[in-house]
Amino acid sequence: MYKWIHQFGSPKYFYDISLHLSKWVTIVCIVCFIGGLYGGLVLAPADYQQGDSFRIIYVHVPAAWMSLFIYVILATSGAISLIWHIKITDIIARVSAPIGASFTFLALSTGAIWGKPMWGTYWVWDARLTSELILLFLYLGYIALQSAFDDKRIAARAGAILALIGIINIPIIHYSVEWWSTLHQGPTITKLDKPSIHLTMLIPLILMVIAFKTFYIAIALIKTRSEILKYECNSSWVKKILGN
Amino acid sequence: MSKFSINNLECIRQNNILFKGLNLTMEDGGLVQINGANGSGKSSLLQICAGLIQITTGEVLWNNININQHRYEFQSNILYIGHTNAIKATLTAEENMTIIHSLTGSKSKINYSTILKKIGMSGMNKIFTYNMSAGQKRRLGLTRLFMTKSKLWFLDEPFNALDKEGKKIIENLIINHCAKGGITIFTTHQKMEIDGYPLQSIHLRNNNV
Amino acid sequence: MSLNNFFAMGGYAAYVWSAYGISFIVLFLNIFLAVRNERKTIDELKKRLGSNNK
Amino acid sequence: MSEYINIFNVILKRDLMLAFRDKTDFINSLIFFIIVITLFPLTFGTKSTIVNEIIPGMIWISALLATCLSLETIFRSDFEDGSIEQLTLSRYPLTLLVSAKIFAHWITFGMPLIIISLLMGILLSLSNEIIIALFITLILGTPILSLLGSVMVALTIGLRGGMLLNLLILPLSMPVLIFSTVAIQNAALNQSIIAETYFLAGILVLAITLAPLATAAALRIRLS
Repeated sequence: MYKWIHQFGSPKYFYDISLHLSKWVTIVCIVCFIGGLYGGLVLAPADYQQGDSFRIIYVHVPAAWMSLFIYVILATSGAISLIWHIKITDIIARVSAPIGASFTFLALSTGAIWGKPMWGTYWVWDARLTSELILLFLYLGYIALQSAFDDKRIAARAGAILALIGIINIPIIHYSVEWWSTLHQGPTITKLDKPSIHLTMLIPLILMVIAFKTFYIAIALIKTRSEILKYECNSSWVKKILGN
Repeated sequence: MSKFSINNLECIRQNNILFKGLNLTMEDGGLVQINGANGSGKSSLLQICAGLIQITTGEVLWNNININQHRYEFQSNILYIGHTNAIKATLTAEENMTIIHSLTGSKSKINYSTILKKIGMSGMNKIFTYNMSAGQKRRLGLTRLFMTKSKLWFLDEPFNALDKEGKKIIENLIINHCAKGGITIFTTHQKMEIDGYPLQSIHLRNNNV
Repeated sequence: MSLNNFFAMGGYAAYVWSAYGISFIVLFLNIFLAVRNERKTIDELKKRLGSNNK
Repeated sequence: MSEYINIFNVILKRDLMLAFRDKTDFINSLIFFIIVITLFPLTFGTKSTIVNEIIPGMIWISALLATCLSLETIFRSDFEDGSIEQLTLSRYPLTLLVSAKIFAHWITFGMPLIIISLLMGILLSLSNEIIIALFITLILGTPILSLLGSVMVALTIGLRGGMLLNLLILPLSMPVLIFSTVAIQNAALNQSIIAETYFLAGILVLAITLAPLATAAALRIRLS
């Protein structure tokens, strides 16, 4: 297994794979995106209670899911780069942090917009929105720490430690916010949760989640490739690529 | 019979290569001087040897085992003195020395006055460090050499801020240590007059050895 | 499903479309930054490469 | 084994001596704590009932801010005079030395905070249950802040941004703040605060086991 990771870790090998991979990933992303949007906005019937405003779910839930998913990727790639000293995972972590932060911001803003028709106010101290807000602070802390170092390698390792501490704290934060919010408002029936929706509403949601995931992979691959070029600028294969 | 060796060491600072493919093997009684212009990576090389800086290419071996495998066994055999002399300003000379002594982990009682006399600062036990001159602070930092029992010494510019007489004391100390079978690697940019002792020297120009 | 009915979104048009608007902006921003960064890196390295072997 | 306990005491004694000799940091953080507490009544006015309700929350937020300010002192002086290198390269595990330093920081900054906040509680005429709840949550909470904070200090020591440390610590200390203030509010309503205390104790045990390891790793990365 170690041989596979090390081989996968070599920048040149990763560069070639990523070129091949990103073609497919972008195709899947576009297809799912169009399918999900069409299904969500047009086909799915209006919700009996909230009418059409529930369609925001097709953007809010995938974004919220992606924000947590990318933080997990930060932590795991950090752990891998700490244990096996692989350069690729450093780059992947550093590159996916801004994407994760943008998804968290997206989840927050769509959640707030969805709150308006539901509760009449934009920002509501709902448990999920609050833990999403704290997750945004964790992201901003991670990005700020990464940019505070000038040596890229040390920045990646420091970020790895922060991400690992963060990942341990996320369940604690989530549970404490749940505890706190149920205490103050009582169990609000939040429509943010995935309501037990039947098929026609669920399929577009799954399509959108896949679309967001492939979108993240495609963007991360592009950024990783440019970072690899920057890293390996004095090695021969990069000169060959840049030559033509 | 212990052995300290480095294989094809490479150090990159802000992606310009300080040194590449550096090999070194030292047995008991070895003495190595690293000299080179400022910023040519002397201190980085020393810190890599001591295990302070983690490296990705090349390896540092103690008794043919990579130091990351047996870090604490390696660290109980080394003494590292950097540019800063790692003494606390608000403590007296003696308090600083008690802490240094307890960090070495040796049980034996140590008479601080004799050590201070040997280093040329006799009678300054109760003086606070912030009242001392730079040379005296450097000497207080170098009292570690008297209290340690580790075999491998890494000294970063041991002679700066030392007057003629201080330099003499430290040179004799290094020679005795190596004569008794110890290994010493030190950096200096002045020419060192250790006469009568075989001296390996590594000269670091900007990007090759 | 007539067109203007689609845009009206059962009276919640403002919220739904602003939410989707923000998400398109965020997604497009990600794409734009990634592509611009890649083009900038390649040009910069080409320039450095050109100056090296000249 | 006794060798390790001995070195733990030596480092602990050294740090307490250092803190005792140079008392400015110690006193500044306490004065800051009291000033922040007095800010709240100034803003809300003393007659309104709001102040009495939020006094415990106020004390806790001021304790959190005062700890954040004082965390820097754990490694700053060692980093400047280079003794952090001696600690890293000593024959003893860095985790042990670091936990001694964190414990010393908690004694010099955590305990006085608890004592003074109890005095402030009595001064501001809080009921006994609230003071007990305040005491329990602070006894469990401030070590967590010291432990979590020491990891962040080890990551950011010597970096340019001063605010970076607080940006990292505050999100991670939110659960502690939430459980403490909820416990105090329960105490105000004469309900039991056992649940929150268990939770805080759980987080404390997690922090005690993991934080020194993380701090040692962070220091090695920071020095390399």
